[in-house]
Amino acid sequence: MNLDHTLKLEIPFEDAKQANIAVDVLKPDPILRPQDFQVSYKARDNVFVAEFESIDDRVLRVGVSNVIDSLKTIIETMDELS
Amino acid sequence: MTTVILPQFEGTEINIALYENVKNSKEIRAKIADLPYALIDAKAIISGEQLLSAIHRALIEVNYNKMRTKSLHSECLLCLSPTSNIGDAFKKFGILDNSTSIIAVHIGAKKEEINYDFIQGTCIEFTDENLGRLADKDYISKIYKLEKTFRPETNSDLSRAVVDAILLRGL
Amino acid sequence: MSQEIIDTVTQYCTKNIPVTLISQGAEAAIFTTPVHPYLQNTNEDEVYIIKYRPSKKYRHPTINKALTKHRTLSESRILAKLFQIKGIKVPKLIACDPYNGYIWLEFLGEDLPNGFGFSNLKNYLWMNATDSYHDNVKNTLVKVGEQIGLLHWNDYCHGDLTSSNIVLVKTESGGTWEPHLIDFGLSSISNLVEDKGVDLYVLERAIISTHSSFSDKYNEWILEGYSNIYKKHGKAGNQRLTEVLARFADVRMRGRKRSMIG
Amino acid sequence: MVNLNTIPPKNNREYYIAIGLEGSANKLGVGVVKHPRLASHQSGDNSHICKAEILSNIRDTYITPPGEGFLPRDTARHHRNWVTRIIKRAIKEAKLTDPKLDIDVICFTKGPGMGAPLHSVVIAARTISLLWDVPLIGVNHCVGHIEMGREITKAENPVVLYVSGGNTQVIAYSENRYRIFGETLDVAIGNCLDRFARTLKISNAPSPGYNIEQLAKQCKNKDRLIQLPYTVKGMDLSMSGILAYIDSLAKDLFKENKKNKLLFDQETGEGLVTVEDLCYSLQENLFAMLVEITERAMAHVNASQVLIVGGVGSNVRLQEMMAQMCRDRANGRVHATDERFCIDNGVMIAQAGLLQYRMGDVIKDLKDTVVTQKFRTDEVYVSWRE
Repeated sequence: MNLDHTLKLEIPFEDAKQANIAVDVLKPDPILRPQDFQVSYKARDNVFVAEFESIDDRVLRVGVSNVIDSLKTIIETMDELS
Repeated sequence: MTTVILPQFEGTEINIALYENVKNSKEIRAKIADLPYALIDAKAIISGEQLLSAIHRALIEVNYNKMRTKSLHSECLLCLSPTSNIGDAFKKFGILDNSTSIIAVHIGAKKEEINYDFIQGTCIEFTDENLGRLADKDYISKIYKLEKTFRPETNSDLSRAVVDAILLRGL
Repeated sequence: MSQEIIDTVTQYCTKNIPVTLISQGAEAAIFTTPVHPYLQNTNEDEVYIIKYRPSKKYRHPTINKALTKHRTLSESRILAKLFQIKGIKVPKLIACDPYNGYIWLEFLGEDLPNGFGFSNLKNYLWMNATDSYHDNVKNTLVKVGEQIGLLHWNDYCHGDLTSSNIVLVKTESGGTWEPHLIDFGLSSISNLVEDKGVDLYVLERAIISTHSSFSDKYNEWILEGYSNIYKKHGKAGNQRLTEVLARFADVRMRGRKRSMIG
Repeated sequence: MVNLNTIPPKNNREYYIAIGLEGSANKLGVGVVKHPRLASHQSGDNSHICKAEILSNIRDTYITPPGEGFLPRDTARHHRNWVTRIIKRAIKEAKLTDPKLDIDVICFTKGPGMGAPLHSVVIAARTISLLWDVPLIGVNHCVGHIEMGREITKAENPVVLYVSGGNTQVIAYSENRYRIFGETLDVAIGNCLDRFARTLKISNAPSPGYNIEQLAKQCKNKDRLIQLPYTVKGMDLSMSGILAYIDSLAKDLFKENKKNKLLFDQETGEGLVTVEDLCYSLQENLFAMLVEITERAMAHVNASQVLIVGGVGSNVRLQEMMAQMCRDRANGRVHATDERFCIDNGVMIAQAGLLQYRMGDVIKDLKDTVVTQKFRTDEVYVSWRE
């Protein structure tokens, strides 16, 4: 099946260092079903960019929502503990 | 006649007599309820070990568990048996009208107080040799339901298997 | 605790049956006595084993009672069953009191020469450590393997195979040793390859940990004897052997234990 | 030769500081621990006397309503909601002014445990590691319990009984591994108690096991034990059958199924058994099994000490039974820690992680921080012991 359901997420951070940290924190975890869902992270200056591809809406929604959950922790940690 | 005292139960004297060529089995059976003995058909006994292990077990049951029958003597017959059915034990180990060799066991009295006059036969020594001669080994294998594949090479192997069955009965 | 156990056993056995404590495990204490419970002892060197399972104070009395009875019986039952299997060598059961947790057994083995101690496999291998590859050692270990093979072939598992739970008895001709398995306290009837694999692994570990310098050869000989038994049963035997050995390798790989979830 | 001073403390200090993050089940814990750098640690096996100072030990437990267990997703959400706040409190309580400079190493639970909660915590751990430029160490949860227990009790080489919601193991050290001598073949002891508590619909606060323990204490028929299966297999044990059976008894009790002879007098219809009796019998039976396998392992490795760790380890009845067994075994000793350390916490992760760190073991690539639900105790190479 094609991974033709896609979403691109761009989140501006305070600076490039923070955006890069977000990328580094999210990158290590493996995708459970790579045939159904793919994600890539990168930082463009201070903007964090995540690109998602999936076989259907539902899988896409679940995957994106998990990443957003993690991002919330990352951002809160940066705010509170920098 | 042999007197045995088990070291663990020294207050209890056990007297055992072995008779062959017994002629009055039918008569004995008629009054068996009044005779304070365990009367056993010797064809079902391969060794002294077999009989004594059953007596030992009977004393353990009576001392540490409970008496299932009405006397130590009937308890002995039950303990000889591989099953817990008392009627069945009497049928397999008790004497029949045509029994010709008999073991009479008395538990709990002094040798001098016991008489075996009611048995008309030849009193012989209670030894493994005599027992082995009088025993019906096929009968024993059958009543103890030994493994079909188990082929005892010696009387002592057969005795060991039988002792195992006695120790484990009903447990 | 030991003294308490000795007192209990002494009281139970009465003064007519003197007892000597020879070992105390987690579950049972082992004593010897020169007195047979119901037969006249004709040989004054003869001794018998009394195995006693003490009640545990930490355990509720109801559980104690049920366990003592059940375990005493289960060990006796296994010994009785094994005796009727041709070729298997185990100690003879003499008497059993499941209400108080006692088993009387035949004493097997003897003292090894030159102070090497009792003739269990462990001491025997130590005695022969200077000449480990001797034919006699091989012969003995192959026979050990055969005993375990027979046990497993008949769907029994020992549950605690160590080199101290294998006792060597001198053959009547005197030249060689006949291995006997003892201590069936953890044994069970089982047709699971897993249980057999674990049995083999536990023994292999025991051999490696106590006789490490020669353990490779030792284990090889034990497996040779083990395989002999299975191979006697033709195609079916070979197939079951392959299954057991594969599982044994598997158990060894994961170090006995399956993977666990947190 | 073990040298616990392989890596020097930061900034030429004479002490190490580690922060530990734990969230493998329903407890979220963060703790800070301090080790002085001692000459006695230069050589020899002294990893149980680090003279550790606990600077803070903060915990928040996700508690579910009676009759409900905790699900991974909800637990992960709880941890995400609290993790930064708890870290902040732990640092504040430890009086660390600048974590970047003060902390030598950040320790987190790598596993075993529930995937989603573990993951939610490691995200925070990675973030602070990158923000502060402090190295990370992944810790095996079980090893964390063991090392904390050894440090608190000073038990040098005990047999360890690890009893929690997810684990039931008897462990002993040998040749640089904590080896599992016995374990559950099915459900864990804590899980068994939790599930029974759910059947009884009793409160999950502070923990279901604690409430079963309190009910068991109130049992008025202690001499009439309800017989349950006793399933010890060598050094392993099985509990699912016991749980199924006692569950069915509890259900019959609630339904007032008068046909059940064990629960109701067949003539008068009077109840014979109470919930308290069930709790008492369940505990007596399960704990007797645990103590028995522990004793077997002790006999096996010839040990005289026992250390009980894990949440169920704070049960006083279990400690009592274990103590009795140890007393009867030629003056053995039992060590148990109190609920601050028995129950999952961050300090234990910091303690085990710091030992690992001091031996020179740090994570160099964030790829190695991926958490794992399955992580056996004996997979860890225990470099800090002889």
